[in-house]
Amino acid sequence: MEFTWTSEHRDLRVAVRRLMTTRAPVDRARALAADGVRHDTELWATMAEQLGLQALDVPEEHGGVGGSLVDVAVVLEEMGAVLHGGPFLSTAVLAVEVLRELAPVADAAGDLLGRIAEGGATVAVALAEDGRAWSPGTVRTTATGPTSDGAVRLTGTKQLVLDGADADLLLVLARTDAGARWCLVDGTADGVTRERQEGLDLTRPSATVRLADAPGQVLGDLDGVAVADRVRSVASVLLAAEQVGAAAEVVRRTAEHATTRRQFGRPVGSFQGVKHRLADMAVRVEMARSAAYWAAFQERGSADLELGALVARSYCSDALLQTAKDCIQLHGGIGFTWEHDAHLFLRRARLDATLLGDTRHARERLLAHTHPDLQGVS
Amino acid sequence: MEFTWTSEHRDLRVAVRRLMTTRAPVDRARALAADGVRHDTELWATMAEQLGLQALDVPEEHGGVGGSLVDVAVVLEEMGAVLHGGPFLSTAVLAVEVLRELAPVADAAGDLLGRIAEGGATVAVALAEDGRAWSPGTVRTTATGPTSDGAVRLTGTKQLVLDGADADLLLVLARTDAGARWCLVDGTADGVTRERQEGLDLTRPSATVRLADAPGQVLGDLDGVAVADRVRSVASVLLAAEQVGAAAEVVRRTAEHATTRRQFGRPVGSFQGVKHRLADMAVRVEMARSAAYWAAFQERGSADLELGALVARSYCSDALLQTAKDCIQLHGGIGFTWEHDAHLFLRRARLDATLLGDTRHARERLLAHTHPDLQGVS
Amino acid sequence: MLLDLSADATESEAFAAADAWLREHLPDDVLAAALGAEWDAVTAFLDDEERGAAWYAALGAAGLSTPTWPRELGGLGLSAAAAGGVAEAVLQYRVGRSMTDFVGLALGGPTIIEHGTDAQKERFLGPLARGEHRWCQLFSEPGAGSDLAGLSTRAERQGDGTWVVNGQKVWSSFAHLSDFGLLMARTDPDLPKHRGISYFLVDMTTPGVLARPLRQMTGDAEFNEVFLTDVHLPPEALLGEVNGGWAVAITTLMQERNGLTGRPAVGEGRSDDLLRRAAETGALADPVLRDRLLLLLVEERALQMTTVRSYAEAGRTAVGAEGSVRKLVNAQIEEETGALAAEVDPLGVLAWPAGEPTPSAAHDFLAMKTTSIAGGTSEIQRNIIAERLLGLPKDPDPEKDLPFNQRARTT
Amino acid sequence: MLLDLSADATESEAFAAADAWLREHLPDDVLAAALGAEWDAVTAFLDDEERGAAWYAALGAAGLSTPTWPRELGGLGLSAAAAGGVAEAVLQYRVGRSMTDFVGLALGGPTIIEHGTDAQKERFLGPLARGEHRWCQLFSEPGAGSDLAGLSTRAERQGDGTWVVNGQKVWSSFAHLSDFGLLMARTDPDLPKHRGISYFLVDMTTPGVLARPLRQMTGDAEFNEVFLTDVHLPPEALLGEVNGGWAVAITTLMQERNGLTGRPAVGEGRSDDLLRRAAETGALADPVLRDRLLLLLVEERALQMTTVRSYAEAGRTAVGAEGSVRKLVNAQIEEETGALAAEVDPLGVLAWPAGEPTPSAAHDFLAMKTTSIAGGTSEIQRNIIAERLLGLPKDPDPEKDLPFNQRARTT
Repeated sequence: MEFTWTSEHRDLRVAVRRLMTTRAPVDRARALAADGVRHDTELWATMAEQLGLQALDVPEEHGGVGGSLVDVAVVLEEMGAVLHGGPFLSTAVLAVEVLRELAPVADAAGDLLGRIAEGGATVAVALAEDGRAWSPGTVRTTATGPTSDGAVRLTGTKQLVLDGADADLLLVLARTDAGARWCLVDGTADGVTRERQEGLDLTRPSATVRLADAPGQVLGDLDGVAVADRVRSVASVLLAAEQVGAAAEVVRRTAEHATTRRQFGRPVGSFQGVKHRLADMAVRVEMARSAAYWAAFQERGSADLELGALVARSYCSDALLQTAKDCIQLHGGIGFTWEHDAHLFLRRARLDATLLGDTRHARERLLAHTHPDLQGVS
Repeated sequence: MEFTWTSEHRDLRVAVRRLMTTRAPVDRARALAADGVRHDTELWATMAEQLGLQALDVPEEHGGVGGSLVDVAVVLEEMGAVLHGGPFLSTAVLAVEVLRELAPVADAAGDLLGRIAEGGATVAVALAEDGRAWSPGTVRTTATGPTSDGAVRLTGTKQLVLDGADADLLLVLARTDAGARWCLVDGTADGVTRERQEGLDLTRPSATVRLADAPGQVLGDLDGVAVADRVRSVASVLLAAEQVGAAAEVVRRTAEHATTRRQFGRPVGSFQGVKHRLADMAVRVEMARSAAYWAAFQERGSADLELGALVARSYCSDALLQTAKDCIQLHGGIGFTWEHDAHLFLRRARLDATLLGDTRHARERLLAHTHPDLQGVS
Repeated sequence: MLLDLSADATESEAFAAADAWLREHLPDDVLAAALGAEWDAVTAFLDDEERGAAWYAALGAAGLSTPTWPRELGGLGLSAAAAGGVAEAVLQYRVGRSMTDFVGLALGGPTIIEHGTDAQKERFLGPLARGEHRWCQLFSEPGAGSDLAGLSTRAERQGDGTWVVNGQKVWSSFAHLSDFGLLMARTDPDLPKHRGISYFLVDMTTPGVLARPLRQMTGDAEFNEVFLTDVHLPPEALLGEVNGGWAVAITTLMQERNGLTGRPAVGEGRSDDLLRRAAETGALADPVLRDRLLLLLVEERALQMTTVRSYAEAGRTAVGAEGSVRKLVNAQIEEETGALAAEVDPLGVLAWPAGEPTPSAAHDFLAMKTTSIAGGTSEIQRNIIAERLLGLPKDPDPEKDLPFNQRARTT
Repeated sequence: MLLDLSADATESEAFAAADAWLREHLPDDVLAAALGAEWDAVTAFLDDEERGAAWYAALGAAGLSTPTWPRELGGLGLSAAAAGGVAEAVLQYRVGRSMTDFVGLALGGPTIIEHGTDAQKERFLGPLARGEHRWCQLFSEPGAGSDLAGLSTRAERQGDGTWVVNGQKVWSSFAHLSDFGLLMARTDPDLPKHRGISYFLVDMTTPGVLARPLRQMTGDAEFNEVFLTDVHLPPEALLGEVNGGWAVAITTLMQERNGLTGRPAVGEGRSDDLLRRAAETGALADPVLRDRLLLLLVEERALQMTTVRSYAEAGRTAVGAEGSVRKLVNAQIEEETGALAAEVDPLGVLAWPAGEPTPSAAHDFLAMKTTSIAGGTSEIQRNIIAERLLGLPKDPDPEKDLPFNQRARTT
């Protein structure tokens, strides 16, 4: 696909930015976190009703608007700039992507997509186990005894479940006798224990979900690991857009500080020690933005999307981590305080870099993708 | 041992510096290389007669002066500063270290030490094979049929033999039926073909040595691999001193350039882009110097010497490579020309980083040394 | 004669049209050779004095060597992205203009288009497009590198309106092979340094022009010192206003940064070659080197994606500070490529049989700093990025507003 | 009472003498606990109000807390290296003074020794050595961080020779727990900024002094803002000359850089802990992480070797710019340690059961920038290294020679 911005992209960006900066600025995320409030339900409703954001990634046949990946990336980028931590990523990206894969073989998946599109349900994706963030190959949670209508009982522990303590429903990757499958579990069902976790990222809540013979429903008979792999590709592109939004905001704030803060009789930004570091930060953001959007402009399921996803996963994770660190350095003492937002970006950077599996393994997959003949060389 | 400089160290440094800067400055090394002259025999004689440098590392019982490792390190550091490429490293360091190990079991080794101490022989060490610079575990060159007086016939190819085309004698690591052994081969013997190599490092000549049933003599029955390992430890410390000398000279020249070169109405060294890079260069030199001399102050054969050798091998190799690159960058266009010396330092840096095996494996050995319990974790 | 293609063509339309033209106009033997990947034959064709010249003339007349130039000046008037499609088409057959024409086509042409008189456009653009003239750049001086505006080559106006130039230039790529030069010279030393410079188009055969190749650390001699001694230039050699040369030079410099990064496409690059080489030497089996190679692959692909985005977003406007972003990253990639080339084959780069040419890995190692220095150092690119993209203040230059002849001497 | 030891003692002699003293004077139960590595018991001893105070008094009286101070001022007059031997001996039993005493012992003491009057030495050094007073530093201000000489806290001399101080300080470690403060304040705003500053020793219980802990990004609150409102100081609070405070402050700052790097010994450090942790989590089996951990090990050992060398070469003279080298490297090690702590246990640092304390790896990750900023940023250390070790020129400061009250306002 050609790399072409449209006026629709621009309008969407303006609208989301306006909404996020007025209704969900970083200050508010911080205040909600301090008060233990994890989910701004009014904002969630506004997103759905006024902008239809939750419907963007849902296909039309399931009640969505079937927007492009670029549209969703624009939303994520703007959310990244304010470190938004509401259920959009978990529900409208991760869950929607899993459900899109399952909808052709499971009516319940299609129905749930419709509910999400309306802003009517929040859904958390429970995948991580055993200290690995997105390693679907090693599923230990079990789903036993599927009846003819797909009812199962699930047992196991899932870690780092975004919005896991609050979501209405859980999508759980579990092992059945037939292989790994995605199962739908009601968040309030018997046998489900959700432990809110203290998190490094103060603005994005996660939970440990313990399932002890909890009732659930298998969503079709697709290989759950293959689904998780495909979801990771698309999700990597969208998470990269969030990373770009956060990194760009970090650079913007740092440049502003360097322009206004004076030391030794001139703005600190006129010293090359500061200036060149900021230039390197800007370079990382530009490159990260190119990678994320080049990927978003590719066709779903194409080899180029996979290429872009892997490049973006590696590049954008490193870019946000590095710019967040540099931001603290260039703010000096003030950037080191709890009151300053700099650490919130660093915290988010660390979470995002791990969430979909580490970047080193993304690079190994990139080798397999671009040079399958070389991959096995050792 | 305590880290204590003596007046003898200082006097030796002054004397060697005077000799090298007057008789062997970089310009002269460059001129000799351009003329194809590989060995300044007059300088070699002066070193032996006036300063006794070749005798420094030779024990007294073999006609040397039995100096400390620190003494030899001081010599190497001063030679590094002028990129000296004469046979001192090959003969008076590598060969002497091999021979010191062998002397207790082979009279010929002791005799040869005496000749070296007088400046009477140059000896090249032939170890590298098969694309590995210092990997004594994989010896392919063979030494067959040792007679009762130790006479053998050698067959094989040795790479990257420093001074290999010019040295009077060759010390060759070869495989016998009893295991790897060090053998002495006359450089002009039948069956010895010495091919002068074109080298990245223009100021330090090397050769490929082909042995085809060449006559030689086994020097005792010590395990040649173990000897090579011990030699590597001491040689790493001394090569680190050469790296320190070269790196310090690189920083000195770069700082001088940055002080005199003006752009935008002021010395380029007043711009933090230049200044901070130079500060980082200075930091590397200071750290490298500490590592090299801390190691040199330890007892031969001690665990601390091994620790220091491994730290210095890794740190000093990286330090010289990085400072040599930075030197070119900070000189701008002029540093990029053939006429400027900057590239000669970069070339030496690359050779030194490889000569005794790569730094990554030095770090693995460091892990084995400091944390033997963790080494096997995988 | 110009290719029949709308100025609004997309990248793929431009590619298709150019490809059709090439298949029609390439001599049969050359087309066959290219399709059969017999590149030696293609090179021989281009190097053949008569056939090569005829081909470049045809390519130029069709607008394929200068796709972004306006149609009325012999180009196709395409957007940067669509022009990339044309370049891509030509590249398939490897029948485009060589790197030695970069200064003329990518820098000189656009600068003349933006600042030239009708007569200058008439005289220079056609031959440039058709490959008749090679150009070089006469900007840097021994005392004026990063601080280009500190140049001291003088051009003094004579009573008859002609100019006499004296001075020394350096780092002029291919100057010894060039027909014309883009020259910056000081025309009023009483003015502050940026305001007393003029820009000239110099016939390199003018008496007093002497180009002397400079040997680089790699052993190559691509750059030159150029000595200018009482060089007489006609009035029409001036490009732009008298003392207005700095603004003209900015056009050239922006094109330079932009042009040094490669074409706007995502695919095989230097990191891929290095990965294959590492597989051969066994270095790819070392997980630490392997990950560094993969980081390089990521960086190179991300740079390609950035070039695609820059061209797409630029449309028909000149590329701005993002050219500096790409040049800076390209320099970093080149440096890491050179460093890795040595680590992938450590003994191979250190020694080779006497008389044989330098192995390419050793050459890459020695060339690693080229782009970090040439065409504006990485430090200068960072200044541009910080000032233009981020709006940071300039570093103080105490001599910025001082008359040039009152400044402290630079060395 | 002072330990009987020659001022020429070597490191090992000093160690032996201190060790003998400690074995003789440590209460039996504490010595047994320390020898048995029962560190909780040792900590309890030090934290016991009575026993701890008595111990520190004994340690101080023997000169073991201040081994480099002159004997006539209660120290042992040892070289830096020999003093390291004493510190090493004390460290074995973990019975030395805590980090909260760093400012007093390492900065305040040496500064008072160099610049104080006999009365000031008499009043402050003894209690400092015996652990009776805790000190803090009142240097940085919201508008004067890296540019410390830009401080604007005012100290105005009254007719009776006393001073009245007004202003705000920041980044004062443990100020809320301190008895005295080292204060820099402006005493003549008509002079250029470095020349109108004086240095005071402030009793933190003086009315008008208010310390407010500042929460850091880690959640810790070690630093403070300190508000000074009409604080009256007696004439004898002045250390050094009126308006000569900058030179006094340099003494303090050099000691600070020097002291933040740890003791002069080569051995176990943070990288070793991290290697063991990586072995537990399995991260050590990843060759790429493993090599980064080993690079950190190399860097940390090389820093230790540098500290040994610095102390050995310094002899009795104060450590100079190499203190900045070590501080800079230490900051880099801390940053990489924090980054690696997260990578070694990626999920463990991201989430933990509510109510439990932050895991140490998460804390290390969040604290990674501490030393890069505190005690003079890494940028400032690089300036010092470039200017003092390499002799490079200073960056121009347009306000350097301007009267302070005519400068542009800093924010």
